[in-house]
Amino acid sequence: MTNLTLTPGPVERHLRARRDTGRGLLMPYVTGGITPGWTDYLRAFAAAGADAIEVGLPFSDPTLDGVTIQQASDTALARGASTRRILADLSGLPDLGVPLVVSTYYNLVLHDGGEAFCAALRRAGVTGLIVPDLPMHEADELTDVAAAAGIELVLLASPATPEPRLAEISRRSRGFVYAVSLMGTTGERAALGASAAELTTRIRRGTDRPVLLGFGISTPDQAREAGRHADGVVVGAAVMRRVLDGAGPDDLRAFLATLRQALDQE
Amino acid sequence: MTNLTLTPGPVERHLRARRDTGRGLLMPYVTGGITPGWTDYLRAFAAAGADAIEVGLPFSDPTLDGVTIQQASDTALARGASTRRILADLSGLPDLGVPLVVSTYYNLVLHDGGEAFCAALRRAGVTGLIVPDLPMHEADELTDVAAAAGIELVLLASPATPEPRLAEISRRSRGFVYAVSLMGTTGERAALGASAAELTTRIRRGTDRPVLLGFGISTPDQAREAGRHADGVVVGAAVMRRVLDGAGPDDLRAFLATLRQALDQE
Amino acid sequence: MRDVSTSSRSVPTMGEPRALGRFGEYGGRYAPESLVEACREVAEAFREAWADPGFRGTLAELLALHAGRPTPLTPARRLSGELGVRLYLKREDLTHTGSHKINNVLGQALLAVRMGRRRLIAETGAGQHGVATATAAALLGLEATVFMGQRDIERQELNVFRMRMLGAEVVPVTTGSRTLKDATSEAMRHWVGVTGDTHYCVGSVVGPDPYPWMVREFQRVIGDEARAQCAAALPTGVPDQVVACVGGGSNAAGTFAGFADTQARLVGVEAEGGAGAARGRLGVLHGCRSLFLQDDDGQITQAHSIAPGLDYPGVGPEHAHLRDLGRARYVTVTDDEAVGAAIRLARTEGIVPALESAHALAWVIRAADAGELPAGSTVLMTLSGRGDKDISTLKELL
Amino acid sequence: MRDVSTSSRSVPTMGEPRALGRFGEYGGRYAPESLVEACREVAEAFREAWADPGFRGTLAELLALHAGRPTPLTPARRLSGELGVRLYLKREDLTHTGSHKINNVLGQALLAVRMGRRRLIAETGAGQHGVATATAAALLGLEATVFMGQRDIERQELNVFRMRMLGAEVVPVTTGSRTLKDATSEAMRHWVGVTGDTHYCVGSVVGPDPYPWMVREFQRVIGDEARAQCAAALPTGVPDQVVACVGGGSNAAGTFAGFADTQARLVGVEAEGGAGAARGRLGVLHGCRSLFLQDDDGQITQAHSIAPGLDYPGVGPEHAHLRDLGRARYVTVTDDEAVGAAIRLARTEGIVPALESAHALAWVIRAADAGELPAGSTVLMTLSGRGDKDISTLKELL
Ligand SMILES: Cc1ncc(COP(=O)(O)O)c(C=O)c1O
Ligand SMILES: Cc1ncc(COP(=O)(O)O)c(C=O)c1O
Repeated sequence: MTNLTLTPGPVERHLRARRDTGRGLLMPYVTGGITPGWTDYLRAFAAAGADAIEVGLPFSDPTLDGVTIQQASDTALARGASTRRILADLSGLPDLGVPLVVSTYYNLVLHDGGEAFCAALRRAGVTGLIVPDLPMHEADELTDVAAAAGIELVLLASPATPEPRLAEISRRSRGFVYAVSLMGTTGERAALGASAAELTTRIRRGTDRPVLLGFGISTPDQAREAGRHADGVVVGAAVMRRVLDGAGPDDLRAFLATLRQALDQE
Repeated sequence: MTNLTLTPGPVERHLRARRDTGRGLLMPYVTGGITPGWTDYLRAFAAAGADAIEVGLPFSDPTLDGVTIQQASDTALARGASTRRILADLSGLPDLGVPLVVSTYYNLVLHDGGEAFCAALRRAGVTGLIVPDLPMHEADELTDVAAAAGIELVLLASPATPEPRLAEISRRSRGFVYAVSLMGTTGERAALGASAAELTTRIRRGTDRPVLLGFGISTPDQAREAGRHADGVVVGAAVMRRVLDGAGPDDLRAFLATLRQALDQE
Repeated sequence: MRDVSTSSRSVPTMGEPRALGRFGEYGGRYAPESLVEACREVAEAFREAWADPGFRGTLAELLALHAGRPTPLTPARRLSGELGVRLYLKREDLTHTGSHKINNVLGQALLAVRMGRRRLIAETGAGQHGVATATAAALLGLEATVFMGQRDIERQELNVFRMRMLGAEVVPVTTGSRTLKDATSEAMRHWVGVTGDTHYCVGSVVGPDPYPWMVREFQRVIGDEARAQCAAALPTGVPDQVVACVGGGSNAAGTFAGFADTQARLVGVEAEGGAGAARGRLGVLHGCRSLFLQDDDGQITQAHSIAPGLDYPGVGPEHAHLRDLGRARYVTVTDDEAVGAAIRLARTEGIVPALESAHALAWVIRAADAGELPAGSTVLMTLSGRGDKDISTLKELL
Repeated sequence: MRDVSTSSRSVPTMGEPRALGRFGEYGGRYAPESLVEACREVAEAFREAWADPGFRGTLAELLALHAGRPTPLTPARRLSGELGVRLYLKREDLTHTGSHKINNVLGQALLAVRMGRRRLIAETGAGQHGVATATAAALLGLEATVFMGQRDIERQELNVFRMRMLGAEVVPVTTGSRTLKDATSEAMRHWVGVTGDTHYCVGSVVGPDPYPWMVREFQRVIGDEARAQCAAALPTGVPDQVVACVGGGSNAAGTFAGFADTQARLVGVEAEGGAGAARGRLGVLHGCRSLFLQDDDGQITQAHSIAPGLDYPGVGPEHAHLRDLGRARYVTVTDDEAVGAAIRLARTEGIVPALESAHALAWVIRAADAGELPAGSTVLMTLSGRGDKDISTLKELL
């Protein structure tokens, strides 16, 4: 059974601390191995004021991702990306001052086995883990295994999640609660859905753990609006579309700076 | 009911008379309306020593004909041939000194009605009729109607015809008995089948009416051999192939002369 | 609406034909002398077999275990609602190989075995009868040769390959209109040469005696089953209308046979361009006296239908007789109406019918819309086959 | 030959899954959080419906009247003679739309109506599940959208048009291998956005709980019917071997369910290039924990099979469990063996099987030839579908 009395881990402590200064949190995403020098994106993210960085381990069948991240995954895999190589790349990085959170599909975790997988993450300096196809009721074992390895397993909450379950997710999630802003896949959207505010409010009723809104947040305006409800945002497809279009670390740094600014204005 | 006590009609009398001189009988066939001056073929036939002439009324669905006569029928129909026109053409002919026998499928007879059809034949100088898809057991009515109009309805006998029926056909046939030399459609063949001799012998057991062998007889040699068993031959496809290939009346006259000669040698 | 004088007349219809295979003035055995004996043998063998419970039992078993009989009677609920009638479909599309043709073919193939034949020949239009023949031949270890018009070969590619896959030889017929009529002529021509070891498996209620009678008897299973199913499913026991499409007329004959002695009105639906019963005149073709489309000179004209199985200029002799008696009536629908009906059935009932069968439905729809079928009347329609074979035709159209 | 230790073991297999939809260590509900509630609703609705005689009655009626159940058990007499075994075929090819997929789809469509959904979505490989879904949707007045890999769209043209004719929207999937796996991913992605009014009609015993269980229960009718038919037809009552092809594994699961508590040996036959059960390793895909083909990095590899319905790199979780238990075994056959078996069945029994089903037969032939099936042993094989859809594939090959 998951030990519910654990004290917060480093990711949560870091995010809480930043939030408590009144800062809107920003967690940009990059698909690991997407370009030869892909870790430069991480440096750029940190420099642009990211509060945490999400690194995707590409999977052959990203069933919860829209076209942009599907394409990014395919590109990275075609370049030979794998869990092992991506973690090796991360190991070579200096401390960026913000927590690294890996996200991937459960098959890649199972492939190595939860213990080995989490140990490898930890060795690479990763402290958080997001597994979008491992919902709360299947996550107990990995939560414990991860915790034992020093990894915080983040759970996702969705607008469709009904009441008692939502509180349970908020309680059992580690690091932060990943609030899925809308009923859909990842990918840029024209506007933030009403469901985002609603869901955040509902989550907040049960926890004071940081809540980051993700899925579809693509523009400074959307980030600003999301920041009004949640503690911060995850920005994935909007980053990856630029990367796929050839944008380099500096371009991304500039883009993230606009998001940072939007969050800070709030 | 067919009046079985009728005395022979002109076709039969003519053929009997010729046969009784020891002559092998020759009945060439032409598809009516096959060329603009198609009746010239009839003159050529007579001149070449035909003992009777068969004129086919082309039908859209010649189910008992092989490719040559199918093609001849199609050609004639495409030229606008019809019962009416063909008979009109025949009406214009002088007496050729040999009986004219029309052959066609039963649908064309039914179309005008047996009585009108036979009357029209008679008016055109025709005295015999062959309807290959009107077998003996369906032929009573037409036999009588034809007889009343002065037309002899020839019945066909086949190698497959069993015994009591064969005698019946021989008895009921008028003009002559048409012995189908083989189990097949009309069309040229490499050799005369054994069934030809056998069938002729069987027919002869029951009648002294003239017996002509038809279907597949294409060469002088075959005619000569057929003449050994039967009273004569019908030659259709071998004539029509030449006509379709462009042979004129003189060419056909020459061809028929070879058959005449072969029959006479016997 | 109901024509009492017709429907209440009690005629002993759809029994055995009279002598010489006559249905009224139609039928007969107008075969070339070379085929007369072969026809007689088939007639004799059929008569014996049909009286033999052993033969019937074997056939019934094949129909059940191999062909999937009985077929259901499906209430077409959504379409019925739209039309304001109660429409029931006799589902011959669910038989093995996808049409009613298999009923007849299994019967004839079994008869061929009984007669010591080692080979079947057949003509085919839509290819359904050819596929059924190839199937029965494979099942019973016979050889099969199927004659098919070149034009039909082109529009029914799927079935051509199915036949070949089943081991049958498919012979393209390039004469005449290159459709069913010519394929039939060619099969007859071929049969003359091989009667000794080959059975000609005619595909509809046409041809020389005993075919029209025999094929109707082999298809009677449709009507017999439907009669019993209607008795169980319909409040009235017997439907008001019994409807089937008519090419040669075998699915209609088999269906009608189950209802000939009832008050049900019988409706045969022909293709506008192949309306032998509705618009043919007396003639003889392919061995029988019946109604055929002809020109002023007595030449058989070419039929034209989007449904290859209805693309035949004549109709079986018993239908001609039923028409004369007034026991059945024969109506026509256009290609467009048939295609529309096919789509409508697909969208309302999830059934893509053969274009042949869609003709029957098109009439039901038209008659219901026109008020010719009183609201609430019950209609039994034989869905003679499934539409898979027509998909490429439809695809080009839609 | 008989492995007594395995076959006599009495395990309570193929009942309800354990908590969280587990079959042994497999199964579960590994759905994104956005779909968890939708899955729960389906599970709850299914559990209630399945316990409701009204629902069961309506479904049974649809299966009988619309889909043509029961399907026959056909003794394959000529092929049995050649092989020296007694082979019986459970004829799912005779169902409406031509494969066992309709059994499941009618169940789920009825459930969707019960849940107040107005629309069905589905993934399809061979197109059979798509056609079945489009059919059920038309029949029950629902909308339907079918996701299909671009590669499958190309090789199953006929089915694509059938779906459209039935009123369904067909969405081409151009990602990944452009086959079933990718179509499934795309359907799941789409479902996330429309759970409120749309039921995801999964086509095999895969996906998150309750699908593997529910689909097996809807397919159980195959095994239940076959069990009763074997009891009546076989001297031994129960066949020695029960064989079915395995893509996701629904026809096999439905068949096996009828025989799980007997001495019959259960054999699942996979495509050589899609052998999830025979050669997969533990993983999670499309919502469930099971066996999947993967590379050394844990990426799912692309399956390759001439049979689009077997072109899936995984297998349903219950099969993984049956394999672990030793209750069923899983074997593979090559494309060539399957094609050969299809032709052989066509030529000996007059049945052109779906290439998927031909895999099951290919194993029977191989095992009989190799003496693995003792002479005279009885084999029940589920013929999951008819081969019409594969004709163009075969045509290119032959
Ligand atoms: C499905 C279907 N229905 C009907 C017909 C027409 O035949 P019949 O009028 O003999 O029933 C055919 C002929 O091929 C057919 O395939
Ligand atoms: C005819 C047929 N058989 C088998 C399958 C494989 O599915 P399953 O393994 O779920 O029975 C399919 C899938 O499309 C199919 O169409």
